[in-house]
Amino acid sequence: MAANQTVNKPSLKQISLSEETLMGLYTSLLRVRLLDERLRKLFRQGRFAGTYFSAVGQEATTVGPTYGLRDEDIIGPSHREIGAAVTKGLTFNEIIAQVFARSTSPDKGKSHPCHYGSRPKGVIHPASTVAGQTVVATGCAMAFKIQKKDNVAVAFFGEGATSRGGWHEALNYAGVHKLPIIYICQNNMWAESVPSTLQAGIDRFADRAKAYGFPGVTIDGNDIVEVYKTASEAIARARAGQGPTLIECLTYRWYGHSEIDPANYRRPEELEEWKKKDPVVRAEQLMIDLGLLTNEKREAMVEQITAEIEDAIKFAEASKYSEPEEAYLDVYSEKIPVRREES
Amino acid sequence: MAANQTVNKPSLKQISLSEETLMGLYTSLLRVRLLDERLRKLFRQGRFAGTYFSAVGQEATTVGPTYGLRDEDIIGPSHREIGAAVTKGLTFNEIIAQVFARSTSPDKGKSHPCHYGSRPKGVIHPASTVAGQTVVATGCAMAFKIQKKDNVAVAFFGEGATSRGGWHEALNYAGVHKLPIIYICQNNMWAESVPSTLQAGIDRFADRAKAYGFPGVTIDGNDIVEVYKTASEAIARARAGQGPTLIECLTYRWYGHSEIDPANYRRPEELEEWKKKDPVVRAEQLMIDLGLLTNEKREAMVEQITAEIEDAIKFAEASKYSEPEEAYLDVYSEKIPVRREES
Amino acid sequence: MKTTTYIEAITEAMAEEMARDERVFLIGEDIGLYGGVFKATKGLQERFGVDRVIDSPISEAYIVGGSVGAAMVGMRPIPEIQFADFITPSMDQIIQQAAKIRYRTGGQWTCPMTVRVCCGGDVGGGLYHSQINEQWFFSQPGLVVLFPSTPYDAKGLLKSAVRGEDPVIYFEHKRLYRSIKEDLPEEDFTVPIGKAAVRREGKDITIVAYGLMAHRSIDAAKALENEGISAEIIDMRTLLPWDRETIYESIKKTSRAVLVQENTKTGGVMAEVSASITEDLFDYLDAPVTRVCGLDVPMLPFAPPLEHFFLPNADKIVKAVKKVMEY
Amino acid sequence: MKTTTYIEAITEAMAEEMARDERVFLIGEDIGLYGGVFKATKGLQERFGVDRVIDSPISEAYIVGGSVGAAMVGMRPIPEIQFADFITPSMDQIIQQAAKIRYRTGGQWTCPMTVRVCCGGDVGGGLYHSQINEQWFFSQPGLVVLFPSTPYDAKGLLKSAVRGEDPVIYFEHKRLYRSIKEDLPEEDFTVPIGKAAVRREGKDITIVAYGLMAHRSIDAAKALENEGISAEIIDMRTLLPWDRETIYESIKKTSRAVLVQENTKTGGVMAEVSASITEDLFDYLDAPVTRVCGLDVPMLPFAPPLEHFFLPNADKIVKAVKKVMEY
Ligand SMILES: Cc1ncc(C[n+]2csc(CCOP(=O)(O)OP(=O)(O)O)c2C)c(N)n1
Ligand SMILES: Cc1ncc(C[n+]2csc(CCOP(=O)(O)OP(=O)(O)O)c2C)c(N)n1
Ligand SMILES: [Mg+2]
Ligand SMILES: [Mg+2]
Repeated sequence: MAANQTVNKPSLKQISLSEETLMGLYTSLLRVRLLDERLRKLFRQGRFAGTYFSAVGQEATTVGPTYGLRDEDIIGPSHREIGAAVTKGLTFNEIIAQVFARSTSPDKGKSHPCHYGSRPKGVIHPASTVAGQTVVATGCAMAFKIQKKDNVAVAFFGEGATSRGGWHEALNYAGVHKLPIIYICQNNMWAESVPSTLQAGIDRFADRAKAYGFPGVTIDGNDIVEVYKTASEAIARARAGQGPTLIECLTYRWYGHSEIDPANYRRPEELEEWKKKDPVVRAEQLMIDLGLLTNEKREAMVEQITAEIEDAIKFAEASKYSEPEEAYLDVYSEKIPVRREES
Repeated sequence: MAANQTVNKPSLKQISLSEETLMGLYTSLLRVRLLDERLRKLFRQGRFAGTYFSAVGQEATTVGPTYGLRDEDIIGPSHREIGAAVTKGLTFNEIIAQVFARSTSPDKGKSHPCHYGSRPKGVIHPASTVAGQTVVATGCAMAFKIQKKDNVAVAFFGEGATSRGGWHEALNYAGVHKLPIIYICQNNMWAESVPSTLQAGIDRFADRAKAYGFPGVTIDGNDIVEVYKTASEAIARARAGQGPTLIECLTYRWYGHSEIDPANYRRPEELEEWKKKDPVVRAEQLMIDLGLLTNEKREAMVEQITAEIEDAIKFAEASKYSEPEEAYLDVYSEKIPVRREES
Repeated sequence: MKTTTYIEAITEAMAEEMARDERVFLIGEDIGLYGGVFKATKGLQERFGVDRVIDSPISEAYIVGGSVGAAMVGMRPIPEIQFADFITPSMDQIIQQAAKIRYRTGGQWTCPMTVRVCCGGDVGGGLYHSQINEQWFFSQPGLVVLFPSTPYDAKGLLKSAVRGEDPVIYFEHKRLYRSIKEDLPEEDFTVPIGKAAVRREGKDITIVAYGLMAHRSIDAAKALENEGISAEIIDMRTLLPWDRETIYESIKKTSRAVLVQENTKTGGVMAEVSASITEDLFDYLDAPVTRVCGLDVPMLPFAPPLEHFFLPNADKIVKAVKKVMEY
Repeated sequence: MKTTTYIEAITEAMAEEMARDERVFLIGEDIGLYGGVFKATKGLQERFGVDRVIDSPISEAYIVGGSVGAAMVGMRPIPEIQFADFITPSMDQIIQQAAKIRYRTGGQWTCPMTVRVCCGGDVGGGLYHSQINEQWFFSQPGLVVLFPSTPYDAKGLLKSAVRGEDPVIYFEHKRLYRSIKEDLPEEDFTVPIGKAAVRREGKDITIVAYGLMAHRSIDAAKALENEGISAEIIDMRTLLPWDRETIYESIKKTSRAVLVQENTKTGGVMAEVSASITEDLFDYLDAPVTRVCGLDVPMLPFAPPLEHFFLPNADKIVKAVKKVMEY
């Protein structure tokens, strides 16, 4: 490859990120991609129930803003943020036990396969209402401000979520009180079958920040370096008490809204265009160009991650479902009794 | 007064409004002011129950956008839009019967003294939820578009209402579909006791239109000519299928949020400043300067309007309350029976 | 006659009403080209155009609130709530606007709107794709609440709703969409609002249910027959205003009642039915009116054993009936 | 001991809890300098600062949803809903977030939050300043629903709520704010969640009520005494989970029950109480459990004759009791 190293190649200095950070980001992207593709397959094979929301194609938008957060920082994800969950520290065991709805899952099988969360890792288990966790994560940021902590909250949502009233109320509040929160809009052009042109009368969803008095920027969401740097700066500003940022990441989901959606409403060429901008391939190329990765190293990484995933699948499939009676648990704290039906 | 007619005086041509329009606007302002002050007094005398939301000081913001609308155009008011109700054609009898909650009121005493409305006149009787009628009025505009009618809807609300989720959802929808609707934000600097600085992290509420892709303008809400002209242009654009406009009218309410609020949270100087910009006095001065009004004519108008108001008070006080059993009426159409308790 | 599934009956009702009345239009998420997440609106946008089958932004408050406004100026909107779980953001528009517009305006304004709400469990939907919240609307005078269990009723009640003058919350149970078929007349028909259906005559006990539970109750009745117990099954169909006469008639005959409800027990519709029966028919009762309901935990947990444990089913109904018969 | 009104008891509970626990904070509309539209938070912003007594924008969804988030990371928020009528825009946050956060996360996250909701009629508030919507929350497992009727309970229950680990909907009745006074101990006290109070002992009939209706029931009991009928009055205080033991104890003794509810009858809390009594105590009953409730029309019309006609009162309760006694 040495012959290819011309002056046009990027250097670490130009990028101004450390080797460690770049490798960390790339590793996260790869882990997320491999896990996501594997889960898709599992679902299609009927190995788990419910449905599955793939985020393949969007990985940089969730890995970038999450990488390097503290456990005490809180993320408020939606349904398509497996990348954020993995990067924030959920284990494959936790995630796969979740999709299999087993008792070993963080939610013990109560909620839904795609509702990954973890209190120790600072990941709110989502409720399904679109933009629900945008509101709740803003409340976490409000608490950090009252507590005078320099933690931040990061809320993830699609461009479709910006149409919701709760979303507006949260961002408005964050603007008034300059809360330590970063809003990551993954504009993947579609909300289920509805194109972004029917979602809002504007071209740039980042413009919505103008209604709240804090910065909004639109970036290439498939460029992990741009996403990471933009988010890091916003996070630093938030920690310093300088308020929220709305970051619109332009991206695209490769597959259907969920695995049961053939996504016939899209033009095939649109997908082909976006596949050329694959965020994982682009990161890979960058790493190779920087001399931080070789094909061999990559293969070894794939092999190791794949093995981890297969172990986690075994773990999950070997795990039991919660017992029927456990339906009565975790409704209230112990102080409040739950009424059980005679059986 | 002839000696005062210097070149600095406005001319009808400069203003480019007809005599008739100017007199119509002025008459509406005067009718609204006199009625509002009279109702305040009635409430303070304990002559009617509930409460009263005075809009004295804000008259131009409601009269301007309403003047000249058709009966089929719909307005969606909130709690402080007596001016719009009067200008759109509700009679003093209707309004005063409403504040007295009598059976002769359009709502038959069911809702609340300040919820003036009339179907024949195209005024939605408000529900109290702030921004409630913004959503509903947007739905009226949606219907006009489907029906291919060139009617418009005009929604009135305070700056406080712009914090509500429903408000956002409505304006977002209107932006996508370029609905024939005009949004009039009466920014009177306060939402009950909360200053506009705690309501939003922006200086100009008109900027919120940037999130929806249609024009937003901020104007002097106490200048009837500016309000009327700005609204008329927006209405013309809406009728022509060119979509919504958000008009922020800077104004001030002279009295408390309602008559039971002493408004201690405001600085007295703030009120004094704004009293100098009294929209009725300014309109009066303009009319005098234009030679369309004299003090004698004004007095005669006041006398006549006052007499009308006093007649309406008599009418209302002579009207009966609805009979107790009428509580069962108008829950459903006749097809659906209401269950009555034995008595 | 044409064999029609529950969901096809809904689609047909909309198509026919749209064809006969240009005031009827649809608004909701993914209802256009996509035809709705369950395909209830399949083909309707192609047929009636984008102005009458509107793909809304994700804005439940607007979907309902905008429909209220449209209804007030002469339209007949059928807004769709994709899952009952997501009706919460539109509560204000339903309760404060739709339900009260006639009342608060002395009858001047009305709201002929039919909110279609896709609901119900036993589909592996978990906490946020299984909910039913009929009890909130059931307790709001001014609303009509419908809950069909058969293709015939689904079609006939939807038509009655669209042709009516009142705001209607129309629950459709996703478990029934494709599992229930029936031969429907080719000609136009409606099913009256406010009338329950006797699904099966019986003399020993009255079982009252609606939605999916009407079917579970019929299964239970079949099993009970083998044990010599003759159960009369009443399907409420309209929840508000509910049909006291039909239910009371039956109980006067059987003297015993079991009430079946899929939703969480406490504060549900069947509490009202039970309380009313007691108030009005105390002397007729030979045993306590007994409910079989979803558990008093959030409706409903995802994992199959938990979902199964939560939901009422034929076994649980049979058991309750026997207990009441032995009383 | 200190003579304290119902609203003062609420203010004191908040002040004392804020003083003893810095995690407690308030958020709501006009609660700061203004002290709340009814003055329940008077003086608290001066004392505890703008960070802990927050004047919110008009954003009920955020007021509640933001509080949920704050509670999840260690705070003890007390959001205020200015009027129960305006709780509708926050339904999603209450039902889908607060009530289910513990359940949906296998107990990992919790939501110790107390939503204060100012509610109730008989104040000339009309359709949009009189509502109570306790039934929506009563039917949602995961929530605690409180409804005090006395200054002692108002203070003690609010403290229990704030110190607890569960999301609480705390209804305070605006008609009671200044009309009810009581001597309260100077020292700290709490009232346990889940326990009803016997307000008056009696042997002939049990009257169950809460909120303003607890007082109307006591008035009725006094009137009944003159006619030789001894009524036991039970004030539920906690609606969810409600105290079966205390109510059942009483009915086992009296064999008769009248249930009083201010809200619209159909689908209300008392439907559940009635249905449960019938299910569990059928053999004890000498007469049908009978409800006295608000009418089945939107709660509630403004004009005084209409408001009066809508609301239950002592006369209506007396009448119902006599009818049950004569059964
Ligand atoms: C309030 C609400 N309405 C509808 C849904 C159903 N739904 C789930 S995801 C989705 C589309 C979301 O689009 P977007 O926010 O752009 O996120 P994406 O799926 O593209 O990642 C919809 C409509 C929901 N979960 N919540
Ligand atoms: C959803 C909702 N929350 C709270 C209230 C109580 N409330 C009535 S008017 C008002 C202030 C409104 O302020 P703004 O929109 O600026 O209008 P203004 O009163 O200044 O004309 C409030 C908080 C309400 N009616 N609805
Ligand atoms: Mg999207
Ligand atoms: Mg204002």
